[in-house]
Amino acid sequence: MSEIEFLKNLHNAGRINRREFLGRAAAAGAGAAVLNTLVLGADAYAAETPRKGGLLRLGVGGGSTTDSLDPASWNDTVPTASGNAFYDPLIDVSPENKPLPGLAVSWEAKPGATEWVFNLRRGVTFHNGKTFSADDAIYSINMHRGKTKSGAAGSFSAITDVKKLSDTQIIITLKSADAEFPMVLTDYHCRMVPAGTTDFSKAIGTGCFTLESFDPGVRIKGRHFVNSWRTDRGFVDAFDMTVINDSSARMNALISGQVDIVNRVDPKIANLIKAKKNLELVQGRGGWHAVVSLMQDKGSMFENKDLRLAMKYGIDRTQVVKTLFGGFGTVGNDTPIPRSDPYYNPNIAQASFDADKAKFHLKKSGFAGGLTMQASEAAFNGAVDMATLMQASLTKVGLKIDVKKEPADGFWSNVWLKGACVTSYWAGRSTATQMLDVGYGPTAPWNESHYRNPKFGQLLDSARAELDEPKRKAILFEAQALMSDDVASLVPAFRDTVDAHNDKVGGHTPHALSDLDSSNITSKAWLKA
Amino acid sequence: MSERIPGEVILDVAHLRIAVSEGPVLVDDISFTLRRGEVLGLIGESGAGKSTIGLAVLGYTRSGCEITGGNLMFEGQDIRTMTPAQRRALRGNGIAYISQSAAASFNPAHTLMRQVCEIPLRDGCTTAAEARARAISLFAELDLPDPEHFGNRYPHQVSGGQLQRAMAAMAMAAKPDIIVFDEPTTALDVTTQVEVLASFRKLIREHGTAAIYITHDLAVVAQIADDIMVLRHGRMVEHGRSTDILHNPQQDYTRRLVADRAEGHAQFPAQDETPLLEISHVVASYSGLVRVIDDVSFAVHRGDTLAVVGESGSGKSTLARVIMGLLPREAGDVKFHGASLPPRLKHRTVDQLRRVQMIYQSPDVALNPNQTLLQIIGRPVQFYFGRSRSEVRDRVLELLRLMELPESFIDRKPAALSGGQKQRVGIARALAAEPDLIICDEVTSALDQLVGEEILRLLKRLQDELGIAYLFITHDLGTVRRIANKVAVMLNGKFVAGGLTATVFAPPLHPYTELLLSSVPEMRADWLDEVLAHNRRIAS
Amino acid sequence: MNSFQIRLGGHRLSWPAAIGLLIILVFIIAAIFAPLLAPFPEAEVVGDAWAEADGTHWLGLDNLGRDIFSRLLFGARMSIGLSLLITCISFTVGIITGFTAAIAKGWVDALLSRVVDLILAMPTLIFAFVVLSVLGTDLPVLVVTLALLDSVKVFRLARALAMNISALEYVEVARVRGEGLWWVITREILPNATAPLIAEFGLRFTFAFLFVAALSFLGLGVQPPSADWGSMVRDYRDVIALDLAAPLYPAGAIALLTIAINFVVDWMLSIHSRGHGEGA
Amino acid sequence: MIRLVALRLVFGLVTMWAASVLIFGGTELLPGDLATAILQNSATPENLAELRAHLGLDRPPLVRYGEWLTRAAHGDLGTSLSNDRDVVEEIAPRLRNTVFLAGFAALIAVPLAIGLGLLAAIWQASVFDRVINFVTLLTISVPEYLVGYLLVKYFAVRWDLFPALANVSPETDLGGRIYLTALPVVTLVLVVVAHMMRMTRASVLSIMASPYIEMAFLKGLSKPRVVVRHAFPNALAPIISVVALNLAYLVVGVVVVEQVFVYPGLGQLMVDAVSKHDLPVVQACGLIFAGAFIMLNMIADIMAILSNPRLRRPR
Repeated sequence: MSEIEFLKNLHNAGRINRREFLGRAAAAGAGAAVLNTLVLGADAYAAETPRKGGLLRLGVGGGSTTDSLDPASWNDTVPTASGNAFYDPLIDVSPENKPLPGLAVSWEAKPGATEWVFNLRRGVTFHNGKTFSADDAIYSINMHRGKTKSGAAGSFSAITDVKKLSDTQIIITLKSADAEFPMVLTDYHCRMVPAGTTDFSKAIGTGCFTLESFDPGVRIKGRHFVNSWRTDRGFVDAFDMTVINDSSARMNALISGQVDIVNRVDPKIANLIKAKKNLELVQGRGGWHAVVSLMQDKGSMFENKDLRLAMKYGIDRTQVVKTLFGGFGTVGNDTPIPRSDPYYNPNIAQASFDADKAKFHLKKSGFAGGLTMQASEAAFNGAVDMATLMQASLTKVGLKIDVKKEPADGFWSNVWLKGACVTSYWAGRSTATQMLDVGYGPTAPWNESHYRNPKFGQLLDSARAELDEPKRKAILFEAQALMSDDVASLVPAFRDTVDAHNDKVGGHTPHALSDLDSSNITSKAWLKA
Repeated sequence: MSERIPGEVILDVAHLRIAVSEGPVLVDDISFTLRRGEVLGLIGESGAGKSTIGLAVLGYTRSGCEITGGNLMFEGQDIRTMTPAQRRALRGNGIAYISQSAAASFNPAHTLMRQVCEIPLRDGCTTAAEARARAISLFAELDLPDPEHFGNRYPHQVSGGQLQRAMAAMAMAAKPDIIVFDEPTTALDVTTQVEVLASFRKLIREHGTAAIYITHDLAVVAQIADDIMVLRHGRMVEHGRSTDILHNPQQDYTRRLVADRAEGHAQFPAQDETPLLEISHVVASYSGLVRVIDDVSFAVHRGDTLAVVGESGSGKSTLARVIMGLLPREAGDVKFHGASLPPRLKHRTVDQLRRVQMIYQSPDVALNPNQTLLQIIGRPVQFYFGRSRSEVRDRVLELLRLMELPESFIDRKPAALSGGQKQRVGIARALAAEPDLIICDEVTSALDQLVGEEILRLLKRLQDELGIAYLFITHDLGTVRRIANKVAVMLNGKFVAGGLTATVFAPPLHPYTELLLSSVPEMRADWLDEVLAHNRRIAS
Repeated sequence: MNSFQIRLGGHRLSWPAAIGLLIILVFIIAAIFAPLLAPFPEAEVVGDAWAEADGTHWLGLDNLGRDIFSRLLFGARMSIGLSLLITCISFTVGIITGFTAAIAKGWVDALLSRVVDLILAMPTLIFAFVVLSVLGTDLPVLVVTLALLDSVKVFRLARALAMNISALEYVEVARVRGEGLWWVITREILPNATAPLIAEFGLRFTFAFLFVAALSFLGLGVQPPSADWGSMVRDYRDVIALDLAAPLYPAGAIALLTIAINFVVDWMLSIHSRGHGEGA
Repeated sequence: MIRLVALRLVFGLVTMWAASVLIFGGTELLPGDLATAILQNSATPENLAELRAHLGLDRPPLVRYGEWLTRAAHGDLGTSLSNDRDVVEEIAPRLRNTVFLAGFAALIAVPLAIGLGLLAAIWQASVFDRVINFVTLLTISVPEYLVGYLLVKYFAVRWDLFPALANVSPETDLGGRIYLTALPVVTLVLVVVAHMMRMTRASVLSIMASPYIEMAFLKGLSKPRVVVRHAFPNALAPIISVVALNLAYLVVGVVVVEQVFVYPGLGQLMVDAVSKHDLPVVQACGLIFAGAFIMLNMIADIMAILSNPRLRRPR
């Protein structure tokens, strides 16, 4: 351990480079998992002075011709990664999932945590020369409230009122207490636009870049905004983002040097990319996780807790991580909170494949029939593979299970939330409370497993209202322990985000929330000389 | 022909041998010389090698064949050793070729003018205008209509006889020394043949071109050739002056070829029972547009042979289809044994179908290539009489014997048989149904002369033995005279003359019958001149 | 070598055709006996992803650590079986409708021909695309869709063949004799149409085969974890630029089989045309 | 002949109409609905209903078909359901790209294929013929995407001669376009040349057995002249139809190549739109593809009619 600490220090001091560090750390006996965390940390320490200028070329997967510059419509990486170049949030998120000042410099909850006051940044101008003020903030928040097709509508329905206190101060009133409300405002849809904006095609925001051209699903270009308020971001002169949904084409573009940065490196080939000497991977430990719902309605077979437990111990989580995610992920423990989250409960015993336990619970459940697991590639790439892997291990413990492959079209409307045992996924939410609530709250509409534990609901309510952090943490720990014990649903694994860049790029750091530094890559990366 | 004065030798063929590569010899030990202005007739049945020799003269063999021996000297130059370029110059300029089917030998994509002028223009020694002028004058010489504009047409816009003459114009376009005519009139109707033949003769005489005239018809070659060479199985049988060959043949084979034509027509006993087949005022057309059969009536008695003659397009084959029920008649009646036959095939009883059988022109497409003779001949026996397998086999063997075919053929497929043998199988299949009437549709026209004669003899013998009636469809008046006791002459879907053969073919003749009769080539050198003179008389 | 001749159906086998037949035979054996021949199950993870080829894993391991050689064998099963099934269905449907149209003539022929013209006038890929996205990408749907699209082309050939053959006099003889439709089709027409039909079968099979591969590549075809060569190429294509040969194996298998079939078809067509030459 | 051409035009129109029914019917039958497809798992009943009303999905399909057809006939293809952009505007640059790629490839491929086909026919059974036959058989037999990836591997990654991405934008000049699309064009050329060349060769060779070809040889014409002047014109009909088929493929079937080279063509747009259930865009793309396919086939048939003297100049 001390050897590794020593190496880390050397690395941080710039005495050894990263490759050397990794090599020697591995030699010092650090396992792959440890090594990955070290790299995460190590990269953060590797401070280099950002250089200005240059054209940053990105090859980004996750775009479509239906993309638009209206923040309310964003639903994938390309719109968010390009949009964040043009717009700023009120509140930003740190790589460790903590709120950071954005266009709001500070905030404070009134006692009871139902009213929040936000102080806005002064002297910020939009691309069209207008000065940012409270009216703009209120308009931008209200875009996602009431009658809207915004993807943030769900979480923003907690807001009952937004009022202007002064040109630089607003107050937001909530339906019920929420100690972590600032994190709600970090939602990627919530970006500040000039009040009254209905035509978003010019992408007028306060971001580091102004829009040069926008060809949805094809290419987005931006130019550095000279009047940007930020000094800590926005290094390159311009960026050119090509939408490359095909993963091989994306890798080819990176390898042939046509782009500098790509996202969504297929975990199956990540190790091969890593072996290329001029390429580096950036691995983000985020909240994305696979889920298998276990519908627990009255009369449903999964009402039987022993059957759920048989499933819990009958699946091989490490195999999912290893084969499906190529090792770029971590095993789940049937809670949706990732290890990187500050509220992650590390004290719950990690469930793993245990044939005896599984057989014991299966026998106890008295369940003798077979069941069907529904899976679709529409949910995520590999969902069917995952179901197939689980089928193999569950068969070993004597549980007969069929995998039914559902067509991609109509999966979300016809199968998800309706089937008893469905593989799907959750992207990470900004806060643990939100994640637990949206997926497992007793009244949550997207509670796939119909997990209706009133005690779990009470815990969430009290956590939301609890402003004292240690106390909130304790409550959330309890909630996690409760659902894991109940097997609210199966969470076999968390998947890392994997980006890659060539050796010209600096400042490309991982982020707990999503890939491409939580879509802030255009303003945070720079080009080396 | 005697007025032509042959010049020096331009083609000297000696001991020519042509063989399939690593295979049988097709042509062996053929020698002849050709002088300027001379016409040599090559005669023989199919497989005699006459076309092969004709093509070899141009230095050309069909794929898979090669000249393996002998010399071909053209103006002192050996055609066999020529370079490809020399050989190309020889073809067209030195020796030109006219093939049997002009319709297939003209490129459908180009106008006639373009094809006629292609050779003269190829070497660039003639201007387009000159070539055109020459083509037009050739068209005129060949009696083609509207010679100025004739060349602007495409091959499909021109009749068969005209095309054949256009091909002669094409051959003459580059003023060749020799023209090889390969059965140039065989595909034509008799009346057209006369005109085309006359045009050819005029052309080669006026230009003094030497020619090799290939045909299977002695009477045709007699009109045009100075010398005749008779070929059989790729070897020469006899070679001499035309008059000698025709009037004083030395070889037995030649004698048979010459003799066949001389046979007179047969007599049949007259009968007066009720007609077997009686057709009255039948009208038929294809998809109701043009009347192909227009108000036709006749009767066939037991033991009769009724010949229906006419040129192509006269409706004689359609008549057969109407009787068979393949083409429903639109009006009139067809009675069989006194009872009306339903117009449509599917409304006829099995017995009605059995009693009328048909023999086709081309035995190749009339026999299913995938069935053995047992299946082909045995099926009617089994179908109509429901015999057991062994009975069927016995019956097929009996029929084969009747057809003078070896019994061992029973398990063979048609591909292993010769043309004449296949036709015998066709007859056996018809007989297997034990019919009252057999319709014979041009049954000998696809066969060689001697083979055809044998088939006719066979049919006649069967009639004598079994008393079957024949409806004999043919364009060959020679056949009619020999085999039919009754005849009907068809023109544009109508009967223009009909009755006992002796009556119809005896004066006074119907003009069309006379035209047909006079157009049949006769084995006299002056026949063509006579016919032409006669036709001119009629026209004026 | 000259003395050594292989004959098939009474015809001398050209040596490309002999090689083609040999390849086809090997592939068919591989397909039939895949479970016995394959050293590992098709979907089982037996090692690290992209492990190099060695004595146990002859062609190395794939993206999930499955044995590529075993997957190739099972893939033969899926790819060949599927294409074969498609081609068989399309031929059954195409021949029955084509012959019916040719013999029934009249409105039946007119109706079928117009419908077929209409379908042929549509872009197949778009057609398949719409149908597959409407009905989903279950295997039966895939098979039936492709077979029906293909049968249209078979229909055309079968109809033309039957038209030509039924115009021949030996068919007329049978009809005049009073034979039924079934006898005419099965005894007179079909045996004389087999050579061109078998050649067409080969060609259609390769098209079906390549089409299935293309659809699998687009993600519409065979679904994981079943191995088929098209989706194997798709799964492995990422590493092409990374100097791994993995995608070349299934692609090579696709190419090899297609070429082999083409060799045999060329030979069959050549003897067919020769046969005609003799008759004419 | 005019009757034949007119008949063909009418049939083209009928086919087009049938295609429109099929496309509209097909897309209307797509399972699931657009609203849920767009919102995926951030859908709430409220924003779903809101989106549905906004999209006009609540009216009967027949009414929408009628409206759609009349509007499409007037060149108005509606607005994209998912991002409110005018479909014509959205499609136009994509269509230009697709046409450019197809045209560029066709410009190289058609003369090349016909030239090679004729040469192979002239030198039948020569080494050249055998080699070219085998090579084309190979390119037909290898899936096109693999050809694409292999080209990328060598020409882009290994030798760095051409870009791996063909990401043209509207402002790219012609030179840039040609450079960027070099690899996709080569891929397409390899695939279509093989088909067209083989068909040219086979058609010409089948004509070479005709009596009039023998006649042309007997007239003393050289083989190249016989092949080019006598056989080729008569082999035109099948060659035209295979060229049309391949041109159609270049327009309609390039989805795979577009995907490999990230080329912003119409095919990509359609695949995208299908997965997003963006009906107007799917319908418009389908209509354009079907239209192009039907038109090319129609032109081919009409050209075949015109190239045939029998039909052009009846008796």
